[in-house]
Amino acid sequence: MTAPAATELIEERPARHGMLRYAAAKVGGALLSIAMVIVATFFAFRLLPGDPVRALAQGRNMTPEQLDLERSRLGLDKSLPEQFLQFVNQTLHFDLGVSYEYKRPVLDLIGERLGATLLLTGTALVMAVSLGIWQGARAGWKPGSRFDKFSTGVSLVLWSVPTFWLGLLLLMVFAAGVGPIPGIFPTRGIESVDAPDGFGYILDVAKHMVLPCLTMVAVVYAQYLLVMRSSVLDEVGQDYVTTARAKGLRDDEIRRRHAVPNALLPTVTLVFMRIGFVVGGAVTVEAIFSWPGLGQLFYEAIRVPDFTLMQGTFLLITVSVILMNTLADVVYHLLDPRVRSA
Amino acid sequence: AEAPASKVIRVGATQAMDSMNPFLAVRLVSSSIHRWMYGFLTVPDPKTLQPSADLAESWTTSPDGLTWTFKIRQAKWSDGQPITAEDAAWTFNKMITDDGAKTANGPAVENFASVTASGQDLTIKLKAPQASMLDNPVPIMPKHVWEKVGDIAKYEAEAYPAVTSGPYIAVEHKKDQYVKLKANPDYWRGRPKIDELQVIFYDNPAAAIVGLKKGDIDLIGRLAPPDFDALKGDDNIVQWNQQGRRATYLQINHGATTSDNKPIGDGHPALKDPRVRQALHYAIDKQKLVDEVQNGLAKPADGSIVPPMYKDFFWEASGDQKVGFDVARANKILDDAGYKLGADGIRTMPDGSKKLTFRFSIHTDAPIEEKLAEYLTGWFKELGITLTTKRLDSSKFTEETGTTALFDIAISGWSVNPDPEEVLATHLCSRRPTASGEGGGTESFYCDPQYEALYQQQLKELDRPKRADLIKKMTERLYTDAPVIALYYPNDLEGYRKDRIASIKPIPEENGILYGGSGYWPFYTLEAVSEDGTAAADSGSNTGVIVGVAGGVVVLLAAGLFLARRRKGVVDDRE
Amino acid sequence: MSLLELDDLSITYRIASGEVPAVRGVSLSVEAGEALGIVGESGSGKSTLAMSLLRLLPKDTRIDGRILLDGEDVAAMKWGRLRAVRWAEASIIFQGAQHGLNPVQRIGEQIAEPLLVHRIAPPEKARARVAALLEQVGLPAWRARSYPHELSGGQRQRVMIAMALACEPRLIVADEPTTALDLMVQAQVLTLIKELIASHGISLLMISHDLSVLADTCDRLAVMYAGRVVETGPSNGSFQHPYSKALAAAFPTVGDPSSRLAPKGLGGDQPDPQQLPTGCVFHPRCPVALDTCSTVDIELRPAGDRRTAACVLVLEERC
Amino acid sequence: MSSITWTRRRMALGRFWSSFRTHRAGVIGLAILVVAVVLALIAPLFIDAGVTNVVSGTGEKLAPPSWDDPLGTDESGRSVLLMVWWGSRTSLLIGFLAALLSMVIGTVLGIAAGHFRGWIGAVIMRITDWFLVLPSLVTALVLAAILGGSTVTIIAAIGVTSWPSTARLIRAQTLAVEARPYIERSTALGGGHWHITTRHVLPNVAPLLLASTTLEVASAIVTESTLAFLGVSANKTSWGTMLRGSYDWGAATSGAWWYILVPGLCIVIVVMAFTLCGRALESVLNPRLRRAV
Amino acid sequence: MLEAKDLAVEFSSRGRRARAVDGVNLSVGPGEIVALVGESGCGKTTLARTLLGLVRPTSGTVSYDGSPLTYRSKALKAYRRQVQLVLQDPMGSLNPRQTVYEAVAEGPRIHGLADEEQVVASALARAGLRPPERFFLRYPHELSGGQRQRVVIAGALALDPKVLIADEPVASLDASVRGEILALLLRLRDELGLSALVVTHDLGLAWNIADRVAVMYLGRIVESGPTEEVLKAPQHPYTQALLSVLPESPARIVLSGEPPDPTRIPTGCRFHPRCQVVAAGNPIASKCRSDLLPVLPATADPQSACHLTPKLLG
Ligand SMILES: Nc1ncnc2c1ncn2[C@@H]1O[C@H](COP(=O)(O)OP(=O)(O)OP(=O)(O)O)[C@@H](O)[C@H]1O
Ligand SMILES: Nc1ncnc2c1ncn2[C@@H]1O[C@H](COP(=O)(O)OP(=O)(O)OP(=O)(O)O)[C@@H](O)[C@H]1O
Ligand SMILES: [Mg+2]
Ligand SMILES: [Mg+2]
Repeated sequence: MTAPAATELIEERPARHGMLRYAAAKVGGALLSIAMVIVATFFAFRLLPGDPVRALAQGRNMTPEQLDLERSRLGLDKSLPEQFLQFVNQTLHFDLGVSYEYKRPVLDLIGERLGATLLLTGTALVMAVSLGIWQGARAGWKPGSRFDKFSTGVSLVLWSVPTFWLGLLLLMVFAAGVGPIPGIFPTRGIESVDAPDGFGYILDVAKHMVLPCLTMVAVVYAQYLLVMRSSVLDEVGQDYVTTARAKGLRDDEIRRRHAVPNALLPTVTLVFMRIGFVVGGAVTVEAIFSWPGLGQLFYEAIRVPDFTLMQGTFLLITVSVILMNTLADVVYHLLDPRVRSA
Repeated sequence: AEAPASKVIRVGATQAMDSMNPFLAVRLVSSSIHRWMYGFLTVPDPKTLQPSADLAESWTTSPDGLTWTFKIRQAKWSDGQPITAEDAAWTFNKMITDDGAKTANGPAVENFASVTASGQDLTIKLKAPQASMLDNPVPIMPKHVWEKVGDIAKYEAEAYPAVTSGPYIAVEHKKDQYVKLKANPDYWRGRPKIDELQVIFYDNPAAAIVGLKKGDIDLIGRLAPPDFDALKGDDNIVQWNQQGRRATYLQINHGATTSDNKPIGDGHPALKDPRVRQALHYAIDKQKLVDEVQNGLAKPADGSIVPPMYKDFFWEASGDQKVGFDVARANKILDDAGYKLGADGIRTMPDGSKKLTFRFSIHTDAPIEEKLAEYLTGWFKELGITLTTKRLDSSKFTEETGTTALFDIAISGWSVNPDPEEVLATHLCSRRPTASGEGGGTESFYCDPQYEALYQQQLKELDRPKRADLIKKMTERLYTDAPVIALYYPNDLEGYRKDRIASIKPIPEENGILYGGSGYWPFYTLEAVSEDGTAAADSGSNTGVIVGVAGGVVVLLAAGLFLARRRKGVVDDRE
Repeated sequence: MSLLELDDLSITYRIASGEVPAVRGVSLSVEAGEALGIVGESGSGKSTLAMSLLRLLPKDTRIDGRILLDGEDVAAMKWGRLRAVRWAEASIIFQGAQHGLNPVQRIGEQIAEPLLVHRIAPPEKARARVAALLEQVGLPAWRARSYPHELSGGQRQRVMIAMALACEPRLIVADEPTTALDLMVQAQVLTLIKELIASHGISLLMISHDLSVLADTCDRLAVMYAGRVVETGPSNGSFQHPYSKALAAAFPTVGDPSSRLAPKGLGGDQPDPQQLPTGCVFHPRCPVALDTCSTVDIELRPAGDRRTAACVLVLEERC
Repeated sequence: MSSITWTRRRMALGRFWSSFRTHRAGVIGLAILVVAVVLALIAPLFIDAGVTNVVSGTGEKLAPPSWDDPLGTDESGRSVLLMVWWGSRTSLLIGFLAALLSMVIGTVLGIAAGHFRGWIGAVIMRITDWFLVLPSLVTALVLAAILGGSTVTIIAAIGVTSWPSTARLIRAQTLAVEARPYIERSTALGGGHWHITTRHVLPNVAPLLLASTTLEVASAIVTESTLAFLGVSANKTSWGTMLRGSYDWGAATSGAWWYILVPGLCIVIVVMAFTLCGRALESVLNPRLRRAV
Repeated sequence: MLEAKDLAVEFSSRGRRARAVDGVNLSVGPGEIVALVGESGCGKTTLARTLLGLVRPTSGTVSYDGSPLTYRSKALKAYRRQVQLVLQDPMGSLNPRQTVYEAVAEGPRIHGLADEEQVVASALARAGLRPPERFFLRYPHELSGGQRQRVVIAGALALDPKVLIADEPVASLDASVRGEILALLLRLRDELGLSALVVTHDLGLAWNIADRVAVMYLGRIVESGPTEEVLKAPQHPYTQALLSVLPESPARIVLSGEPPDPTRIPTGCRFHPRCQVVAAGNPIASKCRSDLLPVLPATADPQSACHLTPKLLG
């Protein structure tokens, strides 16, 4: 009655090489993006008004010979295509030029401040993402509940607050102290001058991180909450959720085991896609709290303005954001079985 | 780690160190710190500000003023090596021979023909006589340490403890955060009275004020007027308000020319007319500017670019010469000069060719200049002159107001050294740029024979009172001819905690400044309030513990809440 | 005692614009080992009925009447008891096989999940059980490590069936298990269901809008229209209610000359559940409606041969 | 017939309004917006740019709120109330125009990327993705720094850096619309690219666009203030420049809380209002989210 | 009238080439209704779309009235006045933001027909929506499924086409409504002389309305002929299997496995891996595995592409 399962027998395991090709395409795309950044940076900064050599002099008196010397040292006496090639070549060799202000290689300056920025943005990002995802999952699971209304409301208010303003207020309230609130938090920096060693040092840094971190988290976490909320909301009505319920699972089990993993994956891409936003926030937060990081360096570069430094920081920030994105994309594809071999 | 009795003073700075290498550092904070660390040939006398002995015990000049011989003091570097003339000679020769080493103080050795040493004697031969020879701003570096450095231009000098000859030894530097200096026990004048001096960097001036009020820092200099006012009412804080070394003035494009006297730029023709400049001068209510822009913490300028702090050189207009705020008179001057008021309320050139519309160039990101512009615009409007504000970033600003002369009126200001020669030189013909835009450094594109002559005279005049007279004449010339119009001399505004700092001597000792002054005097003479050396550190670690505990509690509470909710979730199942 | 008994069951959804009576006074029963089919147009309340059996409807839905599962009132169960009943006593195969499975969980885990939740098997034994279940539905055991998207529609539906069998429930509810599937695959799945039901002695409640699917699989059929059962009877008899007749005519028999080049259908629109017509809800579309039909609502009445129908004409023929 | 069409349109609007009305937060947001916009528009009837003029600022410096100056004064004795009122014009203008710019760029590119598959779409997507990952504030800052500060450059800097998310949204929506069979039907009827994009795609993305523009205005206002704080501003009084002023003139340390709080709260309230309104619009207009509310 | 000759369509999917349509000859005569039946994924929709010029064939030609179709946009536009499309999902085929009037008027507007309102009214009336004015201003969501499908048909009729290609026109409709739409198609054929190609997987539908049936398997037509002959006396094992799973059939032949995918077309007879006759150990099975079958020509006579057919016939 039933014909033999011919196709069933010749069935083979799903192939995995699609992943490699995907990763290759993504990396290729990222390289293209980086190339675009380099080209755009070159031309944008060449459009700048003014003579970079004179800017380098910062108003000090220089003889024509000195100026010419500087010019040829910077390769500015060459034609535009030559300059471009030189720029690309240097950039590819991680030579981002010498800061006007500091007279030191931009890369060194960045290197010195990278750690602080990574510490701050990394911590803030992890906190914001976990807080946002946790609250978003709960809020989306029971839309319209008191928890939902409260957390969405709070996050929306914070979302509307300019970062620097919130930072200033927090500084004035919790570092300076207002009325009965003692100013227990430090006013600046990443560590005390007389920070103790060992565990005490960690505690000291943690104390310094509280306010800047809080500022960044407060402003940023709303978007994660909202994205997570709506993707969980999308899952709530799905048939597999009903199936899970019919299987006799508890409500929170369904949320944790089924809805959240499904909702998480699209959220994660968005998280990484908006990393640039967090980095942008770091510029103001670091300026307010005198945090010795990249954002502060960039802010300083803008105020001076120190164009090589600005250009270098911009390049670095952009390229690392692009790389993060690519990484996230690839990892996401590794993690999500739906797209893994599709 | 420190013994409990150690006396630590913390100084706040709203600028971070750009480099620990004195050959490269240009920021004020850096040169201050280097002044505390290294000896110079001479140092301004704390009372008179006249050059006095520092590393150079004594000196002689040859009659032609071209050869200077300094006798270097018998003292020791902080690592125990003796200080010799070799060190000084090495320092200067390095700057003469190595372009990288010129970055910070290049001009100071420009006039040097040769520098030689023998034992403790240092001989400097000049290309031309130089009156400011004794105000040499170059710190003397230990040759035995620095000669090992390969490329000075790339050297960060982050080796600690640093080898120094001044009152303090840098022992730690965290970039953008702080510098720690220890007292130099072997300092030849004697050990400073405190043990440690820390300089802490703030990005955010408001945070620095908070820091001072909280006791995170003990002293902060160079305050903006509002920040200074914010210190009012705190019993523990001394508000230090003294005449400053700075003048704020307007630079007027009165017909800019290049060094070969060709016109350059696009300045408004009306400004070539001294009467128009005069009228503008009359239309400025300097007192009001002082009150509103500087919160009253400045002195209206009735002189020119040399501030009253330098009593010897300060010149002030009086009587008829003095230009006061008098809009009616300003209008009359313009009327008389034939600048007729148009129907739209704007004056035109006597030949009717052009309206009197001036641009006012200021820096971006400079609130005080912004405010100044708003006031000037208001007053000039009453003269029938339109002023539009043009914001420029600093490189563009330097270029347009110093080289290409693409401006009408620009803001300007100069911090004047005890010897005002350099600021006076900025108004010399020779400082004008060449036709190709090279060179420069002029503050006004000024080129006046009378002024030039006076400058040459003072250069050669080694008798101080006579030289002072010449300098006063120069400033008078600037005042009356008005290529620049001085607005006010901002006060030096600082604050320090008297519960931490027992005494500090300003420079000059009478009504002087504390931070950013030339020489190390204030910070060498600094005395801490004794009993309370570690209070700040203690409270710091206490709050640390509090925060730690509080953080732990918060985490526990959150975890508890989470668990509670989960348990509740079991009950609160959904349908 | 019937395995499942619905007694005058009414289900009303509450939405912003008012109430939607999706099921109105349905009484049905499924005996042990019996296969009951429910057929009806889209929106007639079939899925609503199925979901109510395990109380899977939204919280604010109003349920009147009684649902007795093995004699126990589902509505009165405590949460713990309900969870224990779910899947262990009755399991559901949902309509869209592609959506009923969690896309990011391996199939094996999903099949094992009810085993673990109901503590039927410890984790180490669960794996063997999953393999056995997969084999039962004709899938190789290594498929347990696949993700749903790696399977075809028919295979996924087999997984759903395996999952439904996991706890060896006494009742399986299959809500349109083959609708999204292709003709041949549909035949495969139906054959499988039939075999499994027969070999395990499980009761089946199968829902479809396609009469031909049910006719073959079920012993008895119930036809629903606008939230009502309008006819019940053995699956091999001929229909009495005009709606059932129209439904049957819509699926022509290939080779039957009467339907060649003469498609038959029913005019008019389905009623809006929020504005049901008066009297017999079918009367606006009924080809044989009488005047009284617009005023008199007809209950199910016997129509011979273990058959009941809710139509005036049925009664008249009988009498 | 056109009158009937009009009636139908009005009914559709009525339906839209009645479902919008159920979003309480959205209605509150809308009310605030209307008040803010009306106030900004009528400001010239009562005050003029003179309120921002320092020479005529007569009050005491940094005076706390009083009867004369209900929200206190700033560092030059100008009334903070009048300043925020006048400044709202610049803030809102920048917000609206930047959002408009970003919307136009985003829509054109988004529809093009979604409609033209193949290399055109791929290239546009590449560019979009590239702009999307650029840290927008940093880029805007660099752009504004390069172009120099003025209202136009600020608008351009914000607009040019904020369009990619709109473009992505529009592209996704275009793809969704183009996957619908009625596009196929339209092609089968003989419709070309222009017909399909303007007749089918655009009307279908328009509502979502409205919602996203509303949200965009909110973020443009915040970005303007951040740029102002970082020293790049239009030469006019706006809420951002006021905040910068309060920072520059030590309002925080001198305890002039009104000078910091008032412009900041204005931003928060208006941005919040835009956000609420935009979210409500989104959930009314986007069926995918509709069931969620 | 409408004729496909050696039509082949390839897609590249995931780096592999999928031959969705792999050599099809098919014609639709004037006033004829042809049903194209087959399992999911066998290429029915692709074929229909290719016939409309929505997809360009990899090889082969589509010709209308004897002249081959060219793919310049002008020629396509003209062609599409003659040949029209009706899709499976009437809700999806109507733009939810357009009224019925706008939806029906879209074709006339694109082609710039005069007297738009008149054209729309008559098209609606012919599609059985009477009086047409009552429907002008309705939106799709205010209509029932059957009415929507009528609007779609009216939209096609507004251009006065000669051929209608209907891709699963009733698959998404409720059983009770389905008869009505099919009746409408028959009536249009009778009244307007419209030809139609109806794509479906439902053999009952073919029986209901088609004059001719073509059975498709994996991109090829494997059997075709007059409806009565194909459905009552199927020659190809595949057609036999399809018919056997209908409820009324006495013995079921349930083919196992899924329809194979068009990226990997088996050699020989493309049906052989699933063929019940091959599986039963028919002696010529080896031939089925290796020997290619000819492509069936576009004739109206009953024919089937199977190595067994001559024997079975004989
Ligand atoms: N969650 C709900 N809220 C409100 N009304 C609902 C809900 N679910 C279903 N309905 C309505 O209840 C009626 C019955 O729906 P149900 O899903 O039970 O029909 P069905 O017979 O399963 O239809 P189908 O064959 O299309 O699956 C319909 O009118 C539907 O619109
Ligand atoms: N645009 C496309 N790109 C790639 N592959 C396609 C495309 N369209 C169709 N195919 C493939 O071509 C094959 C035939 O598809 P088609 O839609 O024509 O089948 P069908 O017979 O209409 O199926 P159904 O009954 O499910 O509608 C399928 O395997 C499908 O995956
Ligand atoms: Mg259903
Ligand atoms: Mg199809």
